[in-house]
Amino acid sequence: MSRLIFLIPLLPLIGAIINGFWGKKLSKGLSGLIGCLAVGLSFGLAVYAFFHLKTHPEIETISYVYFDWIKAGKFSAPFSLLLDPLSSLFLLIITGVGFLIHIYSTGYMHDDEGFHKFFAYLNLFVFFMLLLVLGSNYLIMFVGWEGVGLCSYLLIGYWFKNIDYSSAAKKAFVMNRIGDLGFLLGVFLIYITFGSVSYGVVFEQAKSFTSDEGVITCIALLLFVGAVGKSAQLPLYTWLPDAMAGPTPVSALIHAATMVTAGIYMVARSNIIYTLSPTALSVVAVIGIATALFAAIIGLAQNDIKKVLAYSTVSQLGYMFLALGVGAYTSAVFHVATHAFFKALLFLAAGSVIHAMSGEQDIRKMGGLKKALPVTFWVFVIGTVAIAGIPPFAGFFSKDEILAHAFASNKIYWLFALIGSLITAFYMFRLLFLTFYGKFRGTHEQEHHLHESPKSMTIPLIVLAILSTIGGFMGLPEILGGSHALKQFLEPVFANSELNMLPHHISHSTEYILIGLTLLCLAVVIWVAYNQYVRKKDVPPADALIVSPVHKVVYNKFFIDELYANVITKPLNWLSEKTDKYFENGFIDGIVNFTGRSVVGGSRLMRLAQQGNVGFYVFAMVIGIILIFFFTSL
Amino acid sequence: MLTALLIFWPLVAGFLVLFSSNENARKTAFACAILELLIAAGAVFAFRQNPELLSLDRWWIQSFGISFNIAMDGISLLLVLLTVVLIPLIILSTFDHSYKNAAAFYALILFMEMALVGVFVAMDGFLFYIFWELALIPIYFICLLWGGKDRVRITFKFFLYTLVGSLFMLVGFIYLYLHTPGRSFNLADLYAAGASLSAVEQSWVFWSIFIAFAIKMPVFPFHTWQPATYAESPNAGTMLLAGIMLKMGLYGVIRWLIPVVPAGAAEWLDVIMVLCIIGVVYGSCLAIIQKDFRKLIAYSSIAHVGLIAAGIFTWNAQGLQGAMIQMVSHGINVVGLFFIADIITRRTNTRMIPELGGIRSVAPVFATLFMIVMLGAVALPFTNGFVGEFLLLTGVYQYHAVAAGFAGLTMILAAVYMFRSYQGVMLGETKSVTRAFADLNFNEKAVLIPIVIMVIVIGVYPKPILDISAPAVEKLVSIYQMAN
Amino acid sequence: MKAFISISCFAVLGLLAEIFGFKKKFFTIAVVGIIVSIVLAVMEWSSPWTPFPEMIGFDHYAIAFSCVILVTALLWMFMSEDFFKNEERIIDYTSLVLFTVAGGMMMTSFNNLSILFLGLETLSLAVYVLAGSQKNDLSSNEAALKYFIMGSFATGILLFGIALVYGSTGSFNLLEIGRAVGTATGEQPMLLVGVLMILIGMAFKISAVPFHFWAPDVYHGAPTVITAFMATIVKTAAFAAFLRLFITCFGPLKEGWGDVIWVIIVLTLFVGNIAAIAQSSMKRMLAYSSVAHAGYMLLALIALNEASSASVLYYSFAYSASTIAAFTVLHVIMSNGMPDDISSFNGLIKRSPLLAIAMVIALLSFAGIPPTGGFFAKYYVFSVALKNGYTWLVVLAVVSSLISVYYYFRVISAMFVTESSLPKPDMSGLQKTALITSMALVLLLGIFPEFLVRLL
Amino acid sequence: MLTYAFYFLAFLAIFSGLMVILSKNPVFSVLYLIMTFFCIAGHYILLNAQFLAAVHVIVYAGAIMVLFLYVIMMMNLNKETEPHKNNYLRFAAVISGGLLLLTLLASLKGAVTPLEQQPYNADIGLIGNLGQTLFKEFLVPFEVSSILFLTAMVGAVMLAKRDKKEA
Amino acid sequence: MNIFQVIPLNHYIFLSALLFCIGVTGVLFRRNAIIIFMSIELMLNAVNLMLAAFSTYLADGAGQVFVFFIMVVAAAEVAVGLAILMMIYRNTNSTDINVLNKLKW
Repeated sequence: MSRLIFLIPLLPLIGAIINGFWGKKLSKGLSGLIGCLAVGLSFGLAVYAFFHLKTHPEIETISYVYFDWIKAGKFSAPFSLLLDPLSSLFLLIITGVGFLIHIYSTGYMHDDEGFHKFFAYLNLFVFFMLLLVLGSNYLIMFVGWEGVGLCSYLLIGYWFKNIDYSSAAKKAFVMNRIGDLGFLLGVFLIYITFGSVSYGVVFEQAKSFTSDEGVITCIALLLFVGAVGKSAQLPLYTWLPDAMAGPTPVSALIHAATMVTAGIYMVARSNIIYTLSPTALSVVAVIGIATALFAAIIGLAQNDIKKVLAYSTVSQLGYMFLALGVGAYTSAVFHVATHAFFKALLFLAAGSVIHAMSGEQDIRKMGGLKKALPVTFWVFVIGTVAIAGIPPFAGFFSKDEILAHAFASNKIYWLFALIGSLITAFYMFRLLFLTFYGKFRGTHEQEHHLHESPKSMTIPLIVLAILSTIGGFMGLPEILGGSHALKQFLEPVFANSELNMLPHHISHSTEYILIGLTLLCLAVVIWVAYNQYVRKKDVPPADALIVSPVHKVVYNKFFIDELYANVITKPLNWLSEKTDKYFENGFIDGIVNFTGRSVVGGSRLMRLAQQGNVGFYVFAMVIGIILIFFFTSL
Repeated sequence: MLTALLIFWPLVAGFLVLFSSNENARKTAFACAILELLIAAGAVFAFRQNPELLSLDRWWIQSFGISFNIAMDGISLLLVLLTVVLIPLIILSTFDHSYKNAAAFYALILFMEMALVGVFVAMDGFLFYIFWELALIPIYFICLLWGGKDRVRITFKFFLYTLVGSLFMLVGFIYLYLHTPGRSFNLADLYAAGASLSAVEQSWVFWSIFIAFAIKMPVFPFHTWQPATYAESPNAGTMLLAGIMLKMGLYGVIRWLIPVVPAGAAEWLDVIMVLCIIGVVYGSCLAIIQKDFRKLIAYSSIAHVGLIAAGIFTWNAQGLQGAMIQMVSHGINVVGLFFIADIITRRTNTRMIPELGGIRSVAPVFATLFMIVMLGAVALPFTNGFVGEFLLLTGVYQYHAVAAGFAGLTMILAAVYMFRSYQGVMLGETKSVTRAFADLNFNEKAVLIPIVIMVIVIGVYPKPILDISAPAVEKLVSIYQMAN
Repeated sequence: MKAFISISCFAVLGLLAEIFGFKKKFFTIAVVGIIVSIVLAVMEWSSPWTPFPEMIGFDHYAIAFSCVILVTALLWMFMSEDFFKNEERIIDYTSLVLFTVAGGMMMTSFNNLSILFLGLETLSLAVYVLAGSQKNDLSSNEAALKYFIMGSFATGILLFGIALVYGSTGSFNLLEIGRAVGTATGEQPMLLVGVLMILIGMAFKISAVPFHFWAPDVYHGAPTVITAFMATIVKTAAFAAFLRLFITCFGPLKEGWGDVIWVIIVLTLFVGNIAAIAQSSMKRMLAYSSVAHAGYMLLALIALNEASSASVLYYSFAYSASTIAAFTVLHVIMSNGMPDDISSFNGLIKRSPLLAIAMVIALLSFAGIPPTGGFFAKYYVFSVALKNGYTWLVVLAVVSSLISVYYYFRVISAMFVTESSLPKPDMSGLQKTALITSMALVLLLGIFPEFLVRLL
Repeated sequence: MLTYAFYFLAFLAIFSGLMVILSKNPVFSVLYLIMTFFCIAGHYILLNAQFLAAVHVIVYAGAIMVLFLYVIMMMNLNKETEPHKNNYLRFAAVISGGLLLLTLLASLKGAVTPLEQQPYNADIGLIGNLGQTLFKEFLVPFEVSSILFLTAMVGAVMLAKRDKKEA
Repeated sequence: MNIFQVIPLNHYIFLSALLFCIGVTGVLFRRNAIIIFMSIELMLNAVNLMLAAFSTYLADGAGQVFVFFIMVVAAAEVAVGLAILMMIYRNTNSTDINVLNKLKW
């Protein structure tokens, strides 16, 4: 039975293969059906697996070794899969949300000529993500890790005729690769330290290490570099906003169900290692909180509906890392789940808006869509409320848990996190208001064309909206009368870490105060946003009219992309070109050619010695004789 | 006997082709190469039964202790397989070209095959050297006669460069030979002779032999012949050079250098590692800025080979196994890439990336296959490149973490130059030269699809390949550990 | 010994031919004579017949080298068939050639310095004349004059050396000289000077730098076939003599002359190979290459161990065979009215594949690339020199042989790459035979060197 | 007495040798060369090599020099037609000749025959003795020198005679 | 009384060397081929003298026999040399060795 785990990732792969190779011959309907079915069946299996684990708490993990994948000397990395509560939860998110996105795509992409290709990529994406979470060793995880990078490349650059889009795709891949290198080095160090890359062996042995040993910190940090790349944290986050180049369902998939959560999964999976290294944990926390705040600030000034959402993702991922960094692994995973719901919802809703606006993404040209797109509007509201953290929507529970843990760990974390979440609330409501309230600011043609999206798109939206609404209850905390089902379910995975963690406990009363404070601030912020964008009908100025330098800097994302271009890309190109010209062709090859030329030149000179007069020849001969005698008689 | 057949059949076949008509030459050559592939399949079978079946030891020049000693262990077998698999593909890849004097062209390819197989199976130093040099002659003529504009100068440079190395290698071998107890060129005797030398002598011998291999691979800074040669040679020549011939150098290090003078290798390990890793970064950086697609592949090849060499020099099981599989993978990938370059050049008459673009929208099959081969080259997991690169980096990491860090930059840089070139060539809007770009025809598919299948199959299930070379690698590692 | 007698008799027979009027058949007779001599020489292998061991000893060394000379002579006769077309001179040419071969055989087999001297002079005088045999051609005249003046000058030096050696050892007999040298104690300036002068005389004959100046001019000016003759037979004989003398007699004195030879070798290798690069005349280029090859062969001499003679034997044979092949091609091209220039080789592969392939094989052999005889020859002398610890010398030799590749391959690319509208050269059957045989020899020597290696 | 004879003959030989190369007129050179030969013959007699002396005079003075003279006359060279080498070259020639002598002498100085001094034997120079050596020990070289002569003869004739066509 | 009681062998060696060097100088000094030939004869004679001296001092006849061979060779050489000279003279009307310097480089 347990060997059948492989079916879960295999089904999407089969879907990808069918659509990839024979998709052209299939009708669009069939193609979409195959794509959705592959993920849907996979989802079914994941549900089955989830309940299997749930009902058999005595089975902590199910794993199966299929074949030796890479084996050399003592190194061995079998192709084996592992199912435990953590991976089964991720399976549900991936396949579940993924399934909805697939269905949505059948509507969204209906007019695209590369329909089958799109589904092939989507399925492949899901496949690699499933592999990532199902692998029972770091190498299989790395396969998925890189695989999703590839799929993100394929999907971001889906409209390949646009060279900017393909550049964005390339950027995503390369940035990811930077992280992947860190990850890979971490894997090497794991192998050197533990003699294996299998989770079982590694975690078992890790227990024997004392806290904060250098090598453990190194491993943790190297792996974290991978996570930074994949989950778009500072300083490797710039690819994610650019990744908006892909079709909107892709963004939803990348941001919600796959890809970016990989970093969280990895850290959560390696929780024992991180727990052993407080240093690494603080790094994780600091990067997380910094990213959360930084991305949120950028999000304030963006006018592209997808960009705003993108920065919100970066920011939310920062929260998750903050949670991981303070040792609240469960909270992080919890936030992954709720974030998956509302972020998928938001993206798909945004997609619906864009669909309606015939591709327009600038919120300055929207407004007043409430009436034209009622379903979209309502789900978008739910999403916004959820991300802002208003009870009882999903985001509230997970985010509040993180804030509480941050508070317990370090008050400064908490403060920044709070500020970040307020900013988030502000720009999300700004987005909501600008898009759906006020008057329509687009062209006449667009206005005429406005329409609600088809069923295939709205149904997933509704499902996601429901999930965003109730999703938080799976982790209903004790103080609110729940039992935190999620925590109990994930208990076996984090058990060892929690033994090692110093318990951060804050009293229930403090927790109530914090919640109250947070909600109060939120209310103020939302009111401010409402005041500015609905009542004052303020619209962000056109790009050229931005005067305030602060605004300019924020609008231009702190010029980080330009910074990277000027500090890394351009100097590297410049250096390579100069190297090519002066060192490669000038120096090394110059030496080689010079040797050749000097020999030829020497030859031209030397032949002159043969000057034709026999007298001279005899003379040379005599000189030779004299020299010989001279030197031998010395 | 089977091994001898593997060596001599291409020779016979070469003459058959040479004396056939120009029209039939390519078909004859292809058939002969396929037959060679079948013989090699037989050899694999025999290898499974008993590797001894594949060895043959007869005196050749007895008074010099030179014997016609051929045998195959896993390492040899793997490279022979690579050779016999790639040669038919290379021949097939030329089907859309019409070469002048085709009979001579294909005959030279088959002669080349003979020499290459010989290099990989020779277990006698002198025999190895002979085949080593023999391999140079056909490729020289292939490049000289069917190459590009500047071919005379460039092929000559290539020839002389490689000859520099090999003559010093000969001196090194003679030196070792003179220190064998029974005056013999037998591999085992040379190992014994090498081990009996002092560390200083070993260093000298090490360098004299290493130069040859370093130039052939090529390792930075002995590489300047390579990009120009790859760019100017006819496509089949480049494929032979990059796909198989540079493996001679790597193979040489494994078989004829490190086990022979272990102390010398240990002495210079750090220097060599630095060179190899510089090569990785340097080759990648220069690949990034190349506008000529073939030169880009050439520089990428320098980077890849640098990594393989680094892995070999770490001399642990992971590094060596990684090197073995990466040699195979690199051979496959680079042949694929050069064939892709050839297809593009043939249709558009340019290999300059900035002049190209948008091919994907007119040739989707081509785009897909190109993508997969490229992924192999950037070592994406589940492609063949990854298995090798991962093991190599594991090996290098055991040598030094920082070395692995720098060597690992290849992952990033390879992604940069490969994706950049893919973007430049395939993506974007079509341009005037690419507008009428026809998708692949049958012959081209017949070359690329097997390559793509190998890329994926080896990536997903490399075990058969790793298993072939594993015992031989273990043995070599133990020799080295005993010596040092 | 029988071979020597027979070749001399055939040469004398030639002088009678004029009287008895079988001039026209004499070319054939000479060929038969050479073949007979080869057979006789081979038959003597197992039981050498040496009636005058004091003077001339046809031991294995001598027979082997004589065979090389005779076989080369045979091939040479085939290749230069048209040289003997001139009815008026056929006898002169043929008997001079046979006399030269006889002189060469003396040089391989002498046991006494007088035989060496006489053999050397027989050979030299005949070659002086042959070099000048195009009587109306100024180049040929110049070659003969230069060769003669320098040759007789070198003879004087050689004789001075012989006299000094005689003075210090009291004998002309090699064995006795060897004995005297071996037993002599203390400083022996006179002996050493004598040895050095002999060395210089011999170095002149083999055209080692700085005594090589005659070679490029003479090779260039002499008729092509005679150039081939000089590059093969004369060189082989000179080397055989040089080595025989030094192995038997002067080994113990190596301390005195070793360094001189060392320097001479380095100079020879580099001057020969570098100067050849800038040549456009093929003959001149091959002349310089011949100078350089003397340098490689000297490596075996300086090592002076038990393998030296075998290696020089092998080298001379391989080199002679390749040279014959190369010169046959050149001769065919030139006798088809094309000038002695690299450009005459342009596009040869299209015009005459056989010639081009033969030339490639010859050039590869010169450059020392397997599977040709030239490769194994180089390998052999390198290993001989390395055995005695001349590592740096071998390294320099390797470097110089890399330089040599430059000019050899220039010819190859001319033949294969450059287009040309020159006519197709044609050749006679015998020339074809010579070409194919020498090609086959070069390859066979490269692939199965064992036979020759084991002779000595 | 012998000492004086030696020095006298030596001086004369050197002087006439120098004059051979210094005389502007080739005929004088020939004559000086003949003189040198006679001096050397004198030395031979001093050395008790009478037969050698006789042969020497006959061969050199009688045959070789006549040949020289004959050629000079035939070419009508008995004038000072020779263009001079420029003085630098002459200077260099003398210098290098002198240097050669110097190095030779330097190398040979202190040269003593390593063999023990043989008892004086006045007979070796006699015909009988030489004949024994020549025809017993040196029979082969003697025979071989006939080949040499034949070669020289064929060669010289071939080169020197006019071709029929030209005539 | 015999010669080597009054004249040491060295004197003969030096005398021969001197004559030899005069011959060498002559070859270098002159451009007339005939004179050069004569200088070469002088060199050979120096050798002859030395051989004769050795022969006497060593009481060995071989040295003198060798002188005969040198004479043989000298005669033959002169014959060939003069033949070459005549051939050249016919073509160039000169015996100057530097007239013929077309072959160079």
